[in-house]
Amino acid sequence: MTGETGATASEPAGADDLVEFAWTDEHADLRQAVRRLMATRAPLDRARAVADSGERHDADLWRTMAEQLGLQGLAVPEEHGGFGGTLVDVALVAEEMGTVLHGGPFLPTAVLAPAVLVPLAEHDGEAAALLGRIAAGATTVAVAVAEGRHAWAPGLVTTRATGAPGSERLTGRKDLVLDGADADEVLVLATTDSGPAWFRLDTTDGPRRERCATLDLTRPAATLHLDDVPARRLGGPDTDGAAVADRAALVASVVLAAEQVGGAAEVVRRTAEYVTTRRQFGRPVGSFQGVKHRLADAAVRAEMARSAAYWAAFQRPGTDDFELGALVARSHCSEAFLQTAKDGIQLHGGIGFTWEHDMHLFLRRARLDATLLGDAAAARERLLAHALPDLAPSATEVA
Amino acid sequence: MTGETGATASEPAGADDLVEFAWTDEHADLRQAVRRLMATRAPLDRARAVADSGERHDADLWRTMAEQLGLQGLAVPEEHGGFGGTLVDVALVAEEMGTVLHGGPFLPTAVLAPAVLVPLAEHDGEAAALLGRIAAGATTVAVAVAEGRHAWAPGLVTTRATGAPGSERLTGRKDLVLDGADADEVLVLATTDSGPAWFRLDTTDGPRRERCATLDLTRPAATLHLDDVPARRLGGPDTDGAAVADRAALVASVVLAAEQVGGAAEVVRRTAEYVTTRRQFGRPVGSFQGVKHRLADAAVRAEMARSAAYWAAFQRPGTDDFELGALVARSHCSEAFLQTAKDGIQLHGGIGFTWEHDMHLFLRRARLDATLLGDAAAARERLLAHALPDLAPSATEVA
Amino acid sequence: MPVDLSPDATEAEAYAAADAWVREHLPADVLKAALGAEWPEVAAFVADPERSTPWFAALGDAGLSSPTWPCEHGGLGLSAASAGAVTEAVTQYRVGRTMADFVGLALAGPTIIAHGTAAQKERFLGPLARGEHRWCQLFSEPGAGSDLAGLSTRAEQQADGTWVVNGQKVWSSFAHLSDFGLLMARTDPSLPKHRGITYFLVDMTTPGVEARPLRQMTGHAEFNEVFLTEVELPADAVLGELNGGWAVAITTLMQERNGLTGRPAVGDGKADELLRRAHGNGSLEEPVLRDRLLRMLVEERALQMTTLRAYAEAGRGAAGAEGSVRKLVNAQLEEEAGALAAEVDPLTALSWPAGGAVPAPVEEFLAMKTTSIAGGTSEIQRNIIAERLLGLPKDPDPEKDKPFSERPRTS
Amino acid sequence: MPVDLSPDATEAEAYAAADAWVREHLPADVLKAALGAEWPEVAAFVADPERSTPWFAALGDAGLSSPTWPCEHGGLGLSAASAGAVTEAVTQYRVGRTMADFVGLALAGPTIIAHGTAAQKERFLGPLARGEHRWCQLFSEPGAGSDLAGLSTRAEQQADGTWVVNGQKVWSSFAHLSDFGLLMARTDPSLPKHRGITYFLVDMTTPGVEARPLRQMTGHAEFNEVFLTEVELPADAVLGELNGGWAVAITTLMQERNGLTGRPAVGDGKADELLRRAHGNGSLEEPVLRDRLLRMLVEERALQMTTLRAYAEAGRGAAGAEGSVRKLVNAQLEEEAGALAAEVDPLTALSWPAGGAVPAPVEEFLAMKTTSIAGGTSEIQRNIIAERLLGLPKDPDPEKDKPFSERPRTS
Repeated sequence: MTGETGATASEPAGADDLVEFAWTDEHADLRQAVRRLMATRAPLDRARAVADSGERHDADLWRTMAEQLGLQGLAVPEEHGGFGGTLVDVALVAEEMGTVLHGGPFLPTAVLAPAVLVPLAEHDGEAAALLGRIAAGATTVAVAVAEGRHAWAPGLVTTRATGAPGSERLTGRKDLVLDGADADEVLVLATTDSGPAWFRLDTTDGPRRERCATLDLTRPAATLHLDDVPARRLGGPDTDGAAVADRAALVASVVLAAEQVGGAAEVVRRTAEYVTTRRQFGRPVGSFQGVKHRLADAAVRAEMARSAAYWAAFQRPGTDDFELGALVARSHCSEAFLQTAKDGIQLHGGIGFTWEHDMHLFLRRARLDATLLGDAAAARERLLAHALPDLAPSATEVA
Repeated sequence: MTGETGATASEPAGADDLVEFAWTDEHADLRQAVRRLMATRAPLDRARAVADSGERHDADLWRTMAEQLGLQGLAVPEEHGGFGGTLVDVALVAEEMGTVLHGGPFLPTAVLAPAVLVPLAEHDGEAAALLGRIAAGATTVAVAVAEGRHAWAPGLVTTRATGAPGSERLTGRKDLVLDGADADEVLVLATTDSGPAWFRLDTTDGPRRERCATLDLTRPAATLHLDDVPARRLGGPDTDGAAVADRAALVASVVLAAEQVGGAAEVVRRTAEYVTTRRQFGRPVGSFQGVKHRLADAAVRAEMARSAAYWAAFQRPGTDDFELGALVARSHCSEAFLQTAKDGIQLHGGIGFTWEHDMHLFLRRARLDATLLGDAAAARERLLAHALPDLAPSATEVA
Repeated sequence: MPVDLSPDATEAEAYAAADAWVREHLPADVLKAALGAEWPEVAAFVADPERSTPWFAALGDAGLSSPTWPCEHGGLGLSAASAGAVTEAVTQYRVGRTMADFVGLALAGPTIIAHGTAAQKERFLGPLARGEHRWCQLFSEPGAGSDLAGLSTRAEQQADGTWVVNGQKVWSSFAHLSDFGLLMARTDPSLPKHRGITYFLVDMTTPGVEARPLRQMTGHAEFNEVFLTEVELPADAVLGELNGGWAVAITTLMQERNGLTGRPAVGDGKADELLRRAHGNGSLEEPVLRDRLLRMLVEERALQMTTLRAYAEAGRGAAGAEGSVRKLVNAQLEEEAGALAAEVDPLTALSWPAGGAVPAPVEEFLAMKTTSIAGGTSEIQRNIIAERLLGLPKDPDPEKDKPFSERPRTS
Repeated sequence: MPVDLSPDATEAEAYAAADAWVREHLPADVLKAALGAEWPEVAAFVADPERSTPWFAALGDAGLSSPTWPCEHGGLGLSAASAGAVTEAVTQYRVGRTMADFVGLALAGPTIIAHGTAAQKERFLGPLARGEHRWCQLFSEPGAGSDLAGLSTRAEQQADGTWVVNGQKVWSSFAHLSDFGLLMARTDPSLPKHRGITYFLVDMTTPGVEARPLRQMTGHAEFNEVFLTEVELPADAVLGELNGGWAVAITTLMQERNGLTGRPAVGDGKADELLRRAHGNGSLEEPVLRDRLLRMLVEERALQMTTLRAYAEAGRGAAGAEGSVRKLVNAQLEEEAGALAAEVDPLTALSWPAGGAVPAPVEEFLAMKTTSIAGGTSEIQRNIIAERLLGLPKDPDPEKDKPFSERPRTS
């Protein structure tokens, strides 16, 4: 009998500072409401149908989400007209949406954009106003960071801002901009003489928004060709755009981790159902250890992913523990969802790699989620400073 | 149906240049002779008994190996009094010895030392004479390279030679010197003003040879404390000691890979036997896929390891293909044997991690073999130059 | 005298009461050492029977070693959550009962509470709570490893109602130091294997009981083989129903898997320790090794988070297979930690001064497989997870319903 | 007219004769292109039926497309080794028969040689050698994936000896382009599942045979579903014994696994290609990714070496499970290659200009699972390796000996 690793507290502490996993009835209600909405209005078949039809998203559902549940305003503070939900609330929504691979503008508009805009709105009425319109479900926003082979690397952005304050113009190219061809607003991270900064693109004037084919069929994306196009800088004069981008990525990592949990757990659930009914060699295939052990490992990964995603969601953004949690979640959940999606296909056998079967949609989503905010290896590298704080005193600095 | 990766030649070539895996009757005879000798005189029980007794090795067996089969002279060219066997011959012997975890002085004396001495003997009668005595079974030789946490890194050696040519003295510390406490001769790699060079230690005068406890119970080792002790430099004035060390490591890598193949295949064989007879839950445990699939994967690794070790053994030392083969073998066979040894323990269950059972002896050997000549990741890093020759024109240079 | 706490006490109340009790009753020098984090001194106190025996007796009398047990049997009748707070309050000073008492407190106690007669509870629970008896488990057998119910040890009832036991058990921790043992033996071989087993409480001083240490590949002997030769047991040694021992054993096994001891924490673990070693000797510079260490850090933190989640959610009905999830992941981490320890310090792991202490990387490397085999192999944990958490069908067992005596023998 | 070669020809003789024949008979412009490594031109020649049809006919007449077949049936009667040399001589110019002929040449031919009547050999082998008929395989069924013998397609014999077939097949490559199919159908459901199957040679133009392309997750349709509705087959469509079809199928399956096409080489492969891409876009600088790419390089080279070894040792009795070893490793490499392709070019793998060509990393990522499922899953290969190479016992199949008609239906 060996003890579980590091599982005992070494310092005296009161029992009342235990906050992680303190679920409330409100959490349960929110989850139920989103689950019901998704089940009736956006089951996985519907995501596929929307994708097949080439539609951007289901506009009616978008309105219902705003009017009945206020989901677009969940990540927007009350002071900006939102519902001021906690990160746990947003994560619960993302997990439920992940289960049915819900796509469209939700992630960019209701998760990425608020994560970027909230710190900017401290010193910028325009950003604050935009948050209000997001919360009301009145606008959609895309967030453009990725370039070349770098998905979210503020330090490597080459799109350049020129011109005097108030009349900046942007030149460069942005890739993998979710909802980038259709969103009403586009937020762009670009370099300036004083480092990276955030801009609101004038979408009426100039930017060529090239609609792309996407691996994840449920998440439309575009490439933006910015050829000296007008934009307005957001935030105060001292705003560190890279720090905002970094904080946004950490917050969004936790939400995305919850989405990955939803996807991975759903793959496990569907696969368990399949292997229980499918028979080969005179037995349900789920009775063969080759199948059961692979699926057990997948279930373990999904359980660990859930713990990691929600532990992080229960931390206070800005703390060391929050960064640790977000990075652990990004590393673990990204790889857990990807591996589970592959295993789901393998365990479905031939049917699992047909177009008509849904399994590949999870693999496609898993690949996107694993890349969008930076990869798992990069997240792990940043964890070094948490394990060895003496090694890198600037542990919380922007990478 | 997908084709096997890279499995067709793209350039016209005659069928007669196919030399790999061209087994001869002599190969079969040699293998049989060694197998018989090991079975009768050095079965695994005997290796354990020698280790338990604290003996260095079985001196009678050592004489028999020399007198009846000439094994000590197999890697020594005929011009130096050896049998001038090919690398394939030496590998076959190592594979058979690996099967029974034969240890003692064979690897340092009959493999490592000739690999170092043959190039040195081109310009050095003393090295040539030493080769003759090795071939005759008249001496044992240890080879001292490792220091600190670096097992075989000629460029990082800090043991230092001082003094005029012909009367050099060595200062430093050498770790993990196989047979280092007992060998008649010790070859040491040390730095000089003109780079690393090889020395023959004056074992009668000064060096403190500290006998060590070893993980691999069958391979005694020592730490050498060299405190300004006399030694003689070997090789010609222009001999590049690091290049000699590197070439020796490549040659020895192929032999060690064959030993790893012998060990891994024996673990698979013993485990297959066990799980076929052991019953649980009303069935032989080998009928559970959890067991079968793990053992099938181990068998696949062992088969791949055999291909890699012998493909390399069939190449001509000094060629690009030889280096490629040695590095592929070091990477693949090291990890294959380690993983297989772990799997063997797992599949034996409780009995597998008792002291009395032999499985852990394979794990101990696997760990030593994976370290002795440099680790798998370092071998892979050197392969980069083979895949991308334009990247590093000095691909065959010493790392 | 039990500490003054209602069975309905909240976690905070339970923590405060236990904390206050320990501060009041712990010998002053030990309390001072604990508050000053001078752990070697505290450990010396616990290891000294002269001093720790009365301390554990007092702790037991206060109900603090067995807070979930009924009040009438040395417990406080607390909920799992409040009991966890008690354990945590004691554990923070590192003066709670040791791992050597795990079988007694975590397994024997709850099993006796669930299945024992009034006389058995009276006889065993008080001394258990006070640390007077040490217990061991006599379940596994050489011929029945993962397949516990395939056990062959025979108990035959005599005309006078007493029993005679013959057989061999294995993997018993602390058996050579134990006063009592939890024994499963076959009492009716004509029944299918799960149905002919009876559960006994064995006095380990009974003639014919012999424990022999079993040396592991690490060189240490943490486990024992126990030989049972014509061991006579009284009629009242039976726990639970005759031939109903399997159901009793399930209680024990469930306790074994769920046995959390105090509030789990997310923080410094084995990966951190290995990262520090790698930083210390320069091997942290090797990027492939570094990423493996960081990957272990991620998995270890995720396991800690999972353990914490299980603990936090336990009040709301934890799944029985959750313990298997944690044991499986822990086994993988132990294996990776052992492998990495050797890679961080490769030469240290291969040779060291003869006669000197065996270096940590060597111990860790050789122990890497322990958790994935002992206490139920990882394969068995995967089966449990697949069958209980996911509802997958069981593997066919052709002998499940056959009389035990008709099964083919293993070699 | 067959090339002039004795069945006892050595590899070198066989190679030389085939090489000389190709140089003499290949249209001059194609030979020139091949010698100049202008492969697109050579590929255009092969893809142009106007030109390749007479070429393949000549190649077949010379015996060079089927060198192991008996001399009287369009072959040269060569050993496996010498036949390999012939194939290699042809393959070097890239003017041999294409993958679309794999089922015909590698599977149908040898199976008909082993089990066919004189009339069947006469009718099918010559055209096969000359490239006049394309063949497909009709084995797999939706309800019987890995468990091939669990097939449900029924063939009922009529009073006049002809057969009527009903059922559905799946995973048939090139079925929509094939002239003939290799069909397994159940002819006696009262027998245990392996014993009530008969093997048929089916003219794909028979009314009631309908092939529909089956779209994979890649978006491509490389496979077909084949619906068989009241398909009437003549009595002489049976290959081998009535209800003895499983033994015939084993011949086909063994050929499928052993189907080496020419001498394997150790060299440039997919890992090298990925390393070049990573070097090109800078991702080679990421050490963890680089090591994974190099690890794939090692495994790919080791597989090439294993394939070469199997080829070199084949004359001395290759184990039947060797093909499974290679297929399993190849599947793992394909999966890793697909995963790595996306990691080397992460954004390219996620979005690309609408309407443009799908980038290679996307194709590779989506195809990663193909080999580990198609043609026998990796789980089945592991079973084969464990049972045939290592001699481990088979999994219990409770229905193995039951009449097929009494088995529970899968959903």
